[in-house]
Amino acid sequence: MTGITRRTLVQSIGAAASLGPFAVGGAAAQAHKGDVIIGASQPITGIFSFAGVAMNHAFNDFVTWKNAAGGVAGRKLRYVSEDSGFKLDQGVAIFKKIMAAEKPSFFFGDSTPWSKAVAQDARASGHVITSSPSLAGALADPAGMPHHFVPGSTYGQLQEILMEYIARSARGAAAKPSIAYVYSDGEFGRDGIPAGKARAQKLGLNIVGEIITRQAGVDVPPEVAKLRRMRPDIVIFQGYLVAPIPEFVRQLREAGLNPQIMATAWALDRGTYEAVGALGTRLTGVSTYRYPHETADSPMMAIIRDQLAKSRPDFKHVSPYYICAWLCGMVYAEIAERCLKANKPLNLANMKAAMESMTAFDTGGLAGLLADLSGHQIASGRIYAYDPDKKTMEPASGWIKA
Amino acid sequence: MRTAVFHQSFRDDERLLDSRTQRAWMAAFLAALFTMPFWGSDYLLAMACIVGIHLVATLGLNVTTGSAGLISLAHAAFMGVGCYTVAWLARHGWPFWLTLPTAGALAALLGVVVGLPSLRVKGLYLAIATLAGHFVLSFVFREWDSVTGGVPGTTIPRASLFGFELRGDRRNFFLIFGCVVLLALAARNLARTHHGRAFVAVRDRDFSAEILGVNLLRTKLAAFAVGAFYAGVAGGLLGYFYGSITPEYFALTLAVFYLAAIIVGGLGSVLGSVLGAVFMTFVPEALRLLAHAGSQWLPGLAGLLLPMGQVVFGLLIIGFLIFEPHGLAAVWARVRRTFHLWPFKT
Amino acid sequence: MTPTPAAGLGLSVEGVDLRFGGIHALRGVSFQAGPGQITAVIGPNGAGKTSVFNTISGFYRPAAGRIRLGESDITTAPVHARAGMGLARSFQNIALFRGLSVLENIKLGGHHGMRTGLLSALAFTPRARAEELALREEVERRVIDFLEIDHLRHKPVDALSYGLQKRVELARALAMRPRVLMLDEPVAGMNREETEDMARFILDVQEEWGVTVLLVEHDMAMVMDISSHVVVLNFGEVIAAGTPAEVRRHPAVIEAYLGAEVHP
Amino acid sequence: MSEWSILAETVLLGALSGGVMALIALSFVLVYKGTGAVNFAVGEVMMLGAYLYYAGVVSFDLPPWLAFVGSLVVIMAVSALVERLVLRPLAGQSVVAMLMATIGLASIIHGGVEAVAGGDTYSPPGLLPRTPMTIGDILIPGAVLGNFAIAALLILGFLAFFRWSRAGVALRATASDPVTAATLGIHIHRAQQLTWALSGLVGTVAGVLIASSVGLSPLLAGTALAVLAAIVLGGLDSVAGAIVASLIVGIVEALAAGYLGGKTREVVPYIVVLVVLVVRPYGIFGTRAIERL
Repeated sequence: MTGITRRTLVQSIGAAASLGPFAVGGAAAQAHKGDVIIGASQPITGIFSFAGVAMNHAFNDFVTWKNAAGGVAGRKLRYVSEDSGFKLDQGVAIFKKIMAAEKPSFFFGDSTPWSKAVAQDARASGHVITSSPSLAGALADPAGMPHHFVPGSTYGQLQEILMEYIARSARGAAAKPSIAYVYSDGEFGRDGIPAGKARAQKLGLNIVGEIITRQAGVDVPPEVAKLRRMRPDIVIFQGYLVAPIPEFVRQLREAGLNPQIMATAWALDRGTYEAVGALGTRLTGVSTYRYPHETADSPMMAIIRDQLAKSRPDFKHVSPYYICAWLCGMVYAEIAERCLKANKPLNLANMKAAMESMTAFDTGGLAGLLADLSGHQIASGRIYAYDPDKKTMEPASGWIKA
Repeated sequence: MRTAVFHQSFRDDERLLDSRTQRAWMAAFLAALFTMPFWGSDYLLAMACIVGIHLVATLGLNVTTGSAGLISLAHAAFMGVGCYTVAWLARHGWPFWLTLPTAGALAALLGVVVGLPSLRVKGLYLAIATLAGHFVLSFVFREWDSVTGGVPGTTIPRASLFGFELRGDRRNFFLIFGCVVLLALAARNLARTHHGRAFVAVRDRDFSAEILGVNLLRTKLAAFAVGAFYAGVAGGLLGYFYGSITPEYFALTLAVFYLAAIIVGGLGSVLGSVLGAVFMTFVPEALRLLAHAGSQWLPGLAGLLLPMGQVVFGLLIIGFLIFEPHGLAAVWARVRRTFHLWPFKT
Repeated sequence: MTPTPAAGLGLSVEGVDLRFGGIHALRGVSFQAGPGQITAVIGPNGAGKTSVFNTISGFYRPAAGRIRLGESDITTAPVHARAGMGLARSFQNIALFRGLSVLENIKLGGHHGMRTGLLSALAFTPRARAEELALREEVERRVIDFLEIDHLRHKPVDALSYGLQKRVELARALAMRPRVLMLDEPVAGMNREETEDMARFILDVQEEWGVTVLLVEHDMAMVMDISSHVVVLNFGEVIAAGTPAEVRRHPAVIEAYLGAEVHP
Repeated sequence: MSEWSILAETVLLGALSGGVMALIALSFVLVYKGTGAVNFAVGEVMMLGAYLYYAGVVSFDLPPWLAFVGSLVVIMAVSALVERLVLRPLAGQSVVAMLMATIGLASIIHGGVEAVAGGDTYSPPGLLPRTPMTIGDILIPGAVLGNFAIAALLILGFLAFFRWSRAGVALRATASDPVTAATLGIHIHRAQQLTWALSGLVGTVAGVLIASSVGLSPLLAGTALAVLAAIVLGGLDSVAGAIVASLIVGIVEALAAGYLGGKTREVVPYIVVLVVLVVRPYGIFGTRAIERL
């Protein structure tokens, strides 16, 4: 059994084990009076499986931990999830199935198309708050999507925070640094670019060029040739998970260029910063969440580490997806707590009001500052830079609010 | 051997359902279908609506590729054209009974354009030409922001009939299956007329057909147009059902899904389209249920089985191609034949 | 009852030249098929018989020469339009459509005469239904009864014997309401009894419908028996033409078939 | 950099990337010429080969070159098996059936790889040193040069194999007329199996080259579809056509990306395909299929 297969099988078996009892057993398990149910349509399989498996684990572990700590205002949390295979048809069908069978108060989906496709039914049901790993700006919209919130900063805000940091760190320098954008031709890539460019212009930063590529199988050399002509001081990648970033960096260095390499959110996972670090380049970027090794400054991170030690000992790498899902679980629990404490039923109006009342929500350090969810998102983040000695991402700035 | 079926006139011989038992079965089936919203669970309804939408598109592809033998990989793109047309028209206040036919007509027009190479090239070259059609249309979906909403996609206001909004699966169910029955009947009728015969003749030996008086130009383009019309209507129904759509939905894998459906179901027959669409939509579902049922005894099963969805999908295509080229329709016919004179021996 | 079709038309081939790259398949071929008569085109294998047929059908475009159907010049007419002008045809290696039943194959012959549009076909409007039933009536009366194949209607085509398939092909050609009927080796591979049946059908068609028949056939006995005019082709050239009796005695024909006489 | 050297650089980079595309095109054409079927699973076979190579390096700790050879051998065996189990039973069936069989095959390989290796992206080690080369102020990255060199070498090897070796001639004979080839004593089934194996080999080489430069993930298979545009341009049944056309499409894609923006990169080759299919329906070098009546 090859190395890569053993690790993946273990992961997926773990997922299945957690999936099995909850998905089927969930319905059969005797529902306690008024359990607070979190439904989910997770991309356990398909091209987004590494994120889906992590997020599914996170919700399971959060629910186990929260119930052990007394649940929510005396009620138990229950997590019911099924595999969407990252396909819209299946994801929507699962949403309808669990909504019918379990009447959940919270639902976590797998993508932007999913969030938009279930929006009208979710709102019509009047008893569910939805969320998803998508940081698309259109989803953080209290008026248009009253039932939905983004468990982090939107791509646009991440770009704005990045520009703020660039401007701030260049305050002393003679000339403002020139910036080049490289992003993928999809919503994941394009969504934040206009906001980033606008903020750059406001801050007097010079965007020397944009390179748009396919999502995968990118033909790097011609794009690097263009970058060579632009001579950027900073190259910001947006809309990629790992794939072409290391190759871009390798060919830039071979062409004698050594710009600062920046990225956002999901691209700041171990796969990327280690591959780029191996080339001697310090990946820098903005993330809404802290990294797992920062247990000192974040009590919640320590809790996560203990919970993992108990329930999932061989689960070594805690990715930003895991943190995002755990944080999302905390927001769900807090909304439920605020409603139940004021003994208001868990309907859309009350839950929306409760969420928007959470202007200084303590995330136990997962998201640095106290989170303000009135805008249906957590508009803050911090710059992290790769430390080749410690082989981890270390903070390189204070927490910035978008 | 069917007994007690004697026709006095050619009109009877040519009817679609030529015996009382057939008419009874069809009536029972339609009754069960149109009362499903009242006894079906939410989940069943959602799946039924998705199957209905895929069925309309499969019926169309079974005309273009099943009957006329013109391989089309652009079917998903035509569905996109239909969906975006409905989205745009619905936003300008058009009622659904006007947007759906218009969407179908526009998709049919594009079907003719993409079908033009079919006059000069055949077989694999044609498949690649339609593949090119698919990518060009996908590019338009992603870039023409003002109409298609570009990469983030667009929303489609709910269909409404005289102000009565078609929201929720129950109301959409009737809209979808109203179209399914109408278009299935139309496809069945096509096979009874000279157009249907011309399609099959063009598929089997288009040179001989031409000498017998079949105008290849008009017949091949008609095959593309009808297929694209169905895809356009299916796209419109998809828009009303989901309420919002992004370009990623109309991927090449969807076109391959429909090709698999007509092959597994049965090339060239309406029954084949029905069986193919239902079967192929439920393969991932059946796999999920199997994985969950099995996960009690074999915890690892779900982890292994779920990603295997695509493997099973591929195995089905190859299995049917080798062992049952005429698809489920032939299996269905064999089963029906054994029960003709049930319980007596035929 | 639909009106009986108009009488047969004359078909004249005038100086037709046909080349495939280097091969000069037909050299200045000219002959006439008199209206309402049975004309046979004979010649050894590879003489160009099927090439002539394919050129008349429009499948090959001749380098020079003209083909006239009745008064109109159809040399450059589109292939599918010729059926509408009354030119019907059967094929040497049977070209029945496997996807269609016997009845549907025969109905396809009437395709060029149908006027129902695509939309009304989809809706199967009463007009479309009426036209289909009219075609069915005509095909039943004038072709299926005529060729005694009413027991084969709903059978799949490839389930039939070779002889029956040839007869269905003839039926399909007749369903085209032909004015000129081209038969490409209608009795090839048939036994004695089947050949006589087919010969009788061809004669009946010619007599009852007054259709011009152009026949390509190797069965000399049958050809000499039923045709009133024979054209002999060899290496793409017409080497003789005339009544069966004249052609039988023509030296060039004997030499082409039996090889040169060895003069003592 | 002057306008001219930008153009020269873009065209040169496009031609060089066309080299690897020529390998993929060769993989398509080999199967079409040998067995009359277009293998829509070339992308997946390419990806499978790259994964085998990566597994060889990571799990069995083999040096890159040994792992590479290992993956080639395994892929040839797999391809031969596929020909035996999937394609041979379908011999004689319609074009739609053959096409769909390979699409089914692609879906099996794609699902299988995703099930075992998941959706993550890996970066396998490169095979060649990556020293870049500069001509005037044009710079050619090492990876591109290395890939082109291997591709060119392999293609020349194939052309020689087809021209002079006995097996090569036998394959060409089977491709052009299987029946006659069989009568001359060529074992056509084994020849077709060899064609599939060689197609798998060529595909895997391209897969490893691309994976080691752009990263390995199931999405790698998608890059093969773009090559379809090339082989139509070159004509499905002509090896020389496929190679020349791949270079042309490589250049066209580079020019489109360079001057019209990255977004157009994917669609421009297909627009070229539509134009070619209408003007020269069987491609520049393809032979027009003669229909017997």
